[in-house]
Amino acid sequence: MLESLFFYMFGGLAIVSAMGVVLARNTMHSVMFLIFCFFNAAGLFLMLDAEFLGIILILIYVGAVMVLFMFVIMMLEINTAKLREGFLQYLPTGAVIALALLIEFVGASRAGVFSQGAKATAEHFGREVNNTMEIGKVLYTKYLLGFEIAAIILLVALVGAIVLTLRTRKDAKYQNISAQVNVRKEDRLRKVRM
Amino acid sequence: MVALSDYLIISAALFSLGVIGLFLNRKNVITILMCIELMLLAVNLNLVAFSHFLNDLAGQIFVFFVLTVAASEVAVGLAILVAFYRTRRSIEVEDINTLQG
Amino acid sequence: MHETALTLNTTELLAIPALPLLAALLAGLFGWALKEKLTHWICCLGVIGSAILSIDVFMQVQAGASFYGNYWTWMLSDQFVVPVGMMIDRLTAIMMVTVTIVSACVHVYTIGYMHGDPGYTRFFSYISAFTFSMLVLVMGNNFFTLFFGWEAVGLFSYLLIGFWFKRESANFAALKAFIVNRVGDFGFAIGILAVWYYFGTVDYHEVFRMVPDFVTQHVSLHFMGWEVTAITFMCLALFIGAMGKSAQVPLHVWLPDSMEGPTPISALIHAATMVTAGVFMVARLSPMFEFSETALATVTVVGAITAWMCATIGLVQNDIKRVIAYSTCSQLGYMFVACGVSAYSAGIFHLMTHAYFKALLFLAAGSVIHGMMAKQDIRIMGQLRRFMPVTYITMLIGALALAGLPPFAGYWSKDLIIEAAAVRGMGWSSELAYWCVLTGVFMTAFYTFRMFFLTFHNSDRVPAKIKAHVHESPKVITVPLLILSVGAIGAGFWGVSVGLTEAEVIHGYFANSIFVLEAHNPLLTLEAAETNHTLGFFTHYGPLLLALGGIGLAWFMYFRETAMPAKLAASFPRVHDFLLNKWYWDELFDKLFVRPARCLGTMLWQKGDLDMIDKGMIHGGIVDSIKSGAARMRAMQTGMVYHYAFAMVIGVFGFLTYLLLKA
Amino acid sequence: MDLHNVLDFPILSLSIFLPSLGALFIWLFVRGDDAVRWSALAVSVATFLVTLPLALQFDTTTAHMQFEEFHRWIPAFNINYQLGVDGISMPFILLTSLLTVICIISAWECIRTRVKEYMLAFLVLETTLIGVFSALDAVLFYFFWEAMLIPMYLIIGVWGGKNRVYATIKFFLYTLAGSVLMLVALLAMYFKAGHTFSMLDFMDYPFDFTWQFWIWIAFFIAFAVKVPMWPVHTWLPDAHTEAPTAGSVILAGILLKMGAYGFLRFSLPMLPDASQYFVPFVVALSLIAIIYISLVAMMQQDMKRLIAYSSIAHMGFVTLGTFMFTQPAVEGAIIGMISHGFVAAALFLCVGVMYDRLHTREIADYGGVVNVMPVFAAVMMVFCMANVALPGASAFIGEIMVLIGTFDASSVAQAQLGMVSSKWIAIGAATSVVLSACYTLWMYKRVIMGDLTKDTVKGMPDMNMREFGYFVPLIMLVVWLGLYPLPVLDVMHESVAHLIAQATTSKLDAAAALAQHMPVQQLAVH
Amino acid sequence: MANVTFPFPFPEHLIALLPEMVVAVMAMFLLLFDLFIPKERKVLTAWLATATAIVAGVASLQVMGAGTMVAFYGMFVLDPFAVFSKVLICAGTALGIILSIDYMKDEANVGEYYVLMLFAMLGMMLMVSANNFITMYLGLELMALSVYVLVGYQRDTLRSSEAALKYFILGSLSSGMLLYGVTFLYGVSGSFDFKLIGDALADGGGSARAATLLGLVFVVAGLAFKVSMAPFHMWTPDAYEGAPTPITAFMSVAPKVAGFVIFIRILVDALPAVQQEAEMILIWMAVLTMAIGNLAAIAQRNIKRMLAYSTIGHVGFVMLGLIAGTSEGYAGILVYLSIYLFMTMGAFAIIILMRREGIQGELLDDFAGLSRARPGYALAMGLLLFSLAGIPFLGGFWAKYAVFIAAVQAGHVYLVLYALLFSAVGAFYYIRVVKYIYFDEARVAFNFNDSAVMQATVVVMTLVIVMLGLYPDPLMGLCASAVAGLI
Repeated sequence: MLESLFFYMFGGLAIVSAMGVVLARNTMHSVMFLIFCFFNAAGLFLMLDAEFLGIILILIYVGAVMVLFMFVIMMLEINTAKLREGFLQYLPTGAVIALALLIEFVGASRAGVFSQGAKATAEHFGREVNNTMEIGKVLYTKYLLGFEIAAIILLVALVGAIVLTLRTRKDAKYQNISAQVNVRKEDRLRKVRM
Repeated sequence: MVALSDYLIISAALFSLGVIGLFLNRKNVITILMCIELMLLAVNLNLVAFSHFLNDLAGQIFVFFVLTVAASEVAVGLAILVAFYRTRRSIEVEDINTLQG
Repeated sequence: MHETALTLNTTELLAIPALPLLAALLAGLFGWALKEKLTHWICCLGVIGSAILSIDVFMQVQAGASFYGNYWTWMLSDQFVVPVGMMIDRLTAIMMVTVTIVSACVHVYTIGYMHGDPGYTRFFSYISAFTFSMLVLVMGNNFFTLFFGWEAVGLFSYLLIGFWFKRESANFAALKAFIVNRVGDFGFAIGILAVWYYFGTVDYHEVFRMVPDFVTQHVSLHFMGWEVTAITFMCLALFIGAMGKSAQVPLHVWLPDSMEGPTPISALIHAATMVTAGVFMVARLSPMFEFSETALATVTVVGAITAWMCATIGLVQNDIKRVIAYSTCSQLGYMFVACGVSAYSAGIFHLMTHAYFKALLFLAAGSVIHGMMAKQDIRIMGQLRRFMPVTYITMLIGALALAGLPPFAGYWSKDLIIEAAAVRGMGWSSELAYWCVLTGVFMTAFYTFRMFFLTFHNSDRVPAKIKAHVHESPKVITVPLLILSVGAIGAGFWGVSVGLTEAEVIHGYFANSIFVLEAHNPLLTLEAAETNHTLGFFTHYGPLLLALGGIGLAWFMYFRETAMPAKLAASFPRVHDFLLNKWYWDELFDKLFVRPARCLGTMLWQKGDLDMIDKGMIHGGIVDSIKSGAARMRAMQTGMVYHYAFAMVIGVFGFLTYLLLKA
Repeated sequence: MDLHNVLDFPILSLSIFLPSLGALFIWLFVRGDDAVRWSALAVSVATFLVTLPLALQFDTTTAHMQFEEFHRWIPAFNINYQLGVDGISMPFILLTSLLTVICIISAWECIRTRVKEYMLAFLVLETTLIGVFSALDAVLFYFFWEAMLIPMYLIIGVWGGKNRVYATIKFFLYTLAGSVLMLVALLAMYFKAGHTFSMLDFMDYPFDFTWQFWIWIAFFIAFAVKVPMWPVHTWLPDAHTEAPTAGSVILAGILLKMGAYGFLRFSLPMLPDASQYFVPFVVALSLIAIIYISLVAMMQQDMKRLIAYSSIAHMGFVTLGTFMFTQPAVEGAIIGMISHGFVAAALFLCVGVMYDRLHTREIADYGGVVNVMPVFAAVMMVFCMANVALPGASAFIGEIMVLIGTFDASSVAQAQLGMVSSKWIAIGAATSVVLSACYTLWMYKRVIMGDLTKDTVKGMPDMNMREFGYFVPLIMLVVWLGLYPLPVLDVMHESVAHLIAQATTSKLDAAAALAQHMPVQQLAVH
Repeated sequence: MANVTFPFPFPEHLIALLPEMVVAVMAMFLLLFDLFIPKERKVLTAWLATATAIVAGVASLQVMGAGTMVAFYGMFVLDPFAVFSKVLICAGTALGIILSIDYMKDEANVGEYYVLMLFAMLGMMLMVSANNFITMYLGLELMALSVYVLVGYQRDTLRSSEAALKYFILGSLSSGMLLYGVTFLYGVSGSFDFKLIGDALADGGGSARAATLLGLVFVVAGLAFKVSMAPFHMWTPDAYEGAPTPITAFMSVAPKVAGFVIFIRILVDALPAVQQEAEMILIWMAVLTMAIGNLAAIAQRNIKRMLAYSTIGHVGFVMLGLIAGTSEGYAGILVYLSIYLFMTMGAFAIIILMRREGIQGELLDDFAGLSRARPGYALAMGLLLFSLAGIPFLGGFWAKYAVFIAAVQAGHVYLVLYALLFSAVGAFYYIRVVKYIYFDEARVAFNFNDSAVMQATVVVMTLVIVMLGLYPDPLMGLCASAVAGLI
């Protein structure tokens, strides 16, 4: 009962905040909604005995990724966005398609094995199992390859982000300290015959 | 008792919202990136739910990787966005329009 | 190769066509190096040699020799075999002699007539080659050699009519001649196809041997409810060819125009030889024609109409050569009437006599033209007898022969034709033919002497400028005239003496070379009538009287009362115009065929090819739809990222729905 | 495999690749326009000499393929390098090698830009053309068939007239679109006939009627475009008009024959029942080609366009003869093609000679040419008369044999024609006797005859020795073939007889028998 | 297989991974190495990267002899199929790097550029060896992230960053879709391993058929995006046009190889039960792809964009091999991709050369008169274009032939007919380029500098295409043996 209550709370709030992400005019509001959505999702993760993932969702996503979003938004000063007329024009078609898609998803989700099939009725992970430890065990053995690739992906992201954004601005004025220190008289002083 | 399908439906809703936001969005690109995050969240929720009900850790491992990759994607994506902004001075969706035809 | 008892020398036979051919090749290919003198010597010698050999062959044939043999195979495929060979019999021999002698005369005449023309060597090359072609035509032993010669003479006729290529009218006449001839050849070709189809061979002997049996099988063709027996079909198809070549209505239109060629050509080709090929063919194929009443009737009627109609046109023409040209058409009509009424030997007889006197007339006319500085209009002539006596005399001989006065050659042969038509009795066709040829005699005499009087008598209307130039032609021109005069006088006597007037099959000259069913043979009837004196007076003497009448009228109108013709023309303007404009045949053809063909061609090209296929199907249909597809695809690529995303979503949605619905 | 090759020498391979190897050599080592011209000429002459033994050593007593070669090429798909000629293909190879020599000579002076590329294109083209006529493997055939497009595209596009780009793209796409269908048909046949691409196997395999029907249509489209038959002929006038002289020569002389050769090599022997079934269709199109196209030709204002249309009309005779299934008709069709190879080629050369002097093809721009170019006028007259199919010229042999064969069509063809007797078809086709005279001689009259009224024409010099030189062999060939075609006919007799036997023997009984033994189809078409 | 445990450090598994390790180590080494070499000698990095790609390719060949190896608990598979595609990918990358040397020499941070190319290659190599959705996803993302950056590498030009942005957004969407599909397959089967999924789905998804189909559609869509199948192709022209030209070349080849290979692997291993459904979707996509690719290309003036559409068109043809679903079809795909690699690389090499003083050299007009100025390049480009159009004696013909014959064998005659008609339509835009090259007069001088490297590349590519055109048998045999153990 309590489980259901929490489920509906987390689930409902996740969906509402997701709608907020889509509909909010202010981009910063969208980010806030998304953060809220992640918190609720983390709650759902916890309900599904995935403590580790729930925690890193908050740590990585809220703590790092969303902050990055906010950085960018503030840097580019694009807080409020105009709502262009196109939105309303395309809304009906888009909504119908999305709704139909949703219905199909729901239909697929409710069909077959998931509700009463053998696989779906499996027990939850036991309470005694330490989710983080279990994940650690397989992550460094069976999924070692994936782990290594993920590391490389992070490296690539790092390199990529730097390559794309790092630049030496030609219009900015830099001081060259060593040059200032090492300056000689001849460089600065010119004798002019009057 | 919350059934697997309930989680899946939540996830489906999140995914659909992400998709809707993606193509109905007429605001800026950042929102689009957030919609993608929503979709990935839906995926993760799905995976965790299946993992739980299948009693199989593989799903959770996959979520771990998806999270990693998603973070990388955001980094790269925002970097591209910034680079674009620098040349175009805008990140309005409708302003990404020089390449067409 | 099967040969009869008395055979001819192969080499000699081959030499007959080979000599002119060789001369033509030499003149044609090396004329530029040989210069004029050598060229005309080569060509004249070639043709004269050929003539001498022909006469020799003719003598031997007279003595009963003949020849039949194949030299090589032209085409061979499965059952289809076309040999090239010769068949020499009396019919061939008489043609050979006629052709080569007239040709030799023309060659010699040309030396004088064409003197100084820039195309001198070319001209000799052409006429020698023409002689060769004509010889192939008559000497061949099957339909294909006939066709070969047939087409070759057409080619040289074309080349010679357009000889003076600077003249637009000459070029046009040449083209017209070739195309009209081609229309005939179309029929001829079909005839040959049919012959091969029904007999499986194109050899004369074989075909002729099979015809009687074939006829009894009553093979016939059907086309859209129209039934025709195979033999009639073949004969008619072949006869279309003859109509083209021999200028029979309605394919006669090219002949008068062909007078654009130099006069020797008019004499050689358009009077004496080529145009008679049709007559020769019908006579040659008498074993086939004899078995088709319809074909014979057609031949008769076409000949009769041509004879009469062209005579009427000849009454009013003012160009000296055109008058003679129409007379040629008309006389060819006579020959066909002869063949049509199964009096082939009469036809061939007339062919031969006509060759001499018509060549004579043309050459004489050429002499006049030569003297008149290439002017041909008889309205500006007159009193020329004073300047060119030899021409005058020879022209008179020719005119009398054409008019059919005894003892000149024309009398004998033409009279025979008219009598044959009178007694043949094959229903309305021979009746019509009789009246046509009979009235034709009157007109022939009239227009011939109208031309004669206007040229040599009447008042002197020659413009002063030309008058200073008018003179008698040189020897090279007059000698051939004299030679031909001999022919124009003697050919009739000779013909009668060797039996050309007698019924072929029984005891006539063409015993083995022409076939006439006994029931058809008018000459036989005539002989019987003559021995029984049942031939009416008018039948007997009518033509002669009419000819005299015609001459008399001409004398009256153009010698005595010279003002009368103009008055007459003024009082019957419609008739005069109708005749002057040649019954409006050219205009009719222009409206019926030339313009529609050009319109159709333009329409098919512009509307069919360009508009319908290119613009409509290819461009409008395929290319445009591809282009618009390309444009649409391009337009779909809006550059808007949400459209791209939408496309993807639509894609998955569509596929998912599709699969779920199918499942 | 038992190869029938009297020479024990890969002479066909040599003929095919000699031009290309020569081209490679010239490309790499020869510099300077004149050197290129001479070496290209040398290569083409050498190729011609190499092909001569094909004729000299040809065994006329058999319908079997000769000078055969066989090598495995792509075993994965059982595609083999299989060559051989019979009496049907051998004459075309000689025609190709001869016309290439003439093309190269004809381009001597009029091609001044990019001489090397021009010569290379022609030599490569020769390779593909000889390849088409000697291939016995369907994929190899297709390989050469399509490869031909590349040099031809460049020849028309680079050295062509004003509108060359349109013309060459049209040519390329038309032929390509046509031939892709052939590829599908070949692939389908490959599986049906048991994983083989050998054309000889295809001839033997009993396809049932449905198969024959569809494959025939696919082939037909490919071949009809190439022939070309109405209504897919409109690329030809454009291509011919815009192509450089030698391009037109090779186009008219060889390329058009590829389509008809395809009918003879593929449609008739492989798909006899479908070929019979479609007789009325082909006959109708052929008659349209003869009559409709002749009328269109008559009204053309451009000489090359006129000759191009006349080519279509003449090819109408070829297709007509091909589908009559009688020996005279088929042999007539082949002779007609060879003859057309000489005559149309020569006429295009004639136009080229004039074009080189005046740079216009409009009939109206000429007139009275004979006054300044008498020798040329005589030469052109010869070919005009040949085009009119005057007896004594090669074209006559072709046309009359087709007409004979049509008038006396085989019983199978007649059966398909039903109510319409083949006699009437022959009569319809015979109208060409008149029509060809109309358009050819009318053109001749307007261009050559008449007085000199145009100043431009006055300045035209007569042919030089080189120009005269390449007409002489053509004249000799036209006349020789017109008077004594027996040597060429002899070559064909056995092969054509064999072909007719194949084309008139139904495969349906064998197909039915096979279907009983093998109820499961190897390949389902859906 | 997946449950077999090996003691750490499973040396034989590392051998299977040898080529990838070479690449990873070298890429990281170069990342550091590059910092220490001066800007004007960055070409050294490029050559080292090229060498790495070549070594990786050779190393792949070296490990092939061992037959099929499954390593890392079934995460990684090394079979001839993977090896062959790795060689192709390495070749494509090496060529891409070589093409970049001149083009990129004035760009900032050029060292990282080559490193990123190596990482992209690494991603693809992992992708083609993936035996598990996890490996596949990670490989795919490694590739994708690297390529996003590479596309936007000319960050100061709007085109480049716009292209990157579009590609990134749509790429993320597609990987989201792919993942969503994968989750459902996981849900139905309980595994990410291809073979295990295949076994679990043997009944076609059983009662969860809808979920299975959903998984199928989304996975197919995600993969279709990578290989530009319509309607998931729309990023292609924009990304191709905006990307630096060598990257365009690289993108139009290597990721396509990886994409098709993994597509095949998933269809064969994971989804054989829904083969029919997959075929139905693929047929529709192929029909769309061929039409869109070949038609839209006609309307283009920019050759990069045109080649982008032409790539789409070619993908449509390649799909026939997938649709055939037989080992002949898959071999055909490999044949097609191998030949396509050389054709495209050759063509792009020439396009890169066209960039000259004052102009980008990307418009069709810029090719006008090439044959007069540079006959050698003109001939090469002409041959490559004819080859792309599929005209014989050039490799492109056999590429089409190989997939078409497989499709015919599988009974898709009408589809082949359709494809051939569109290939005729497609020929138009190729020969139109030939028209500019050969028939038109030059408007802008051809004053470009061609290095020996570029010359050599063009010559080699053209020669390879001609040789493959004349004697394709070795390649066909190789491809056939590469797919031998697949089904």
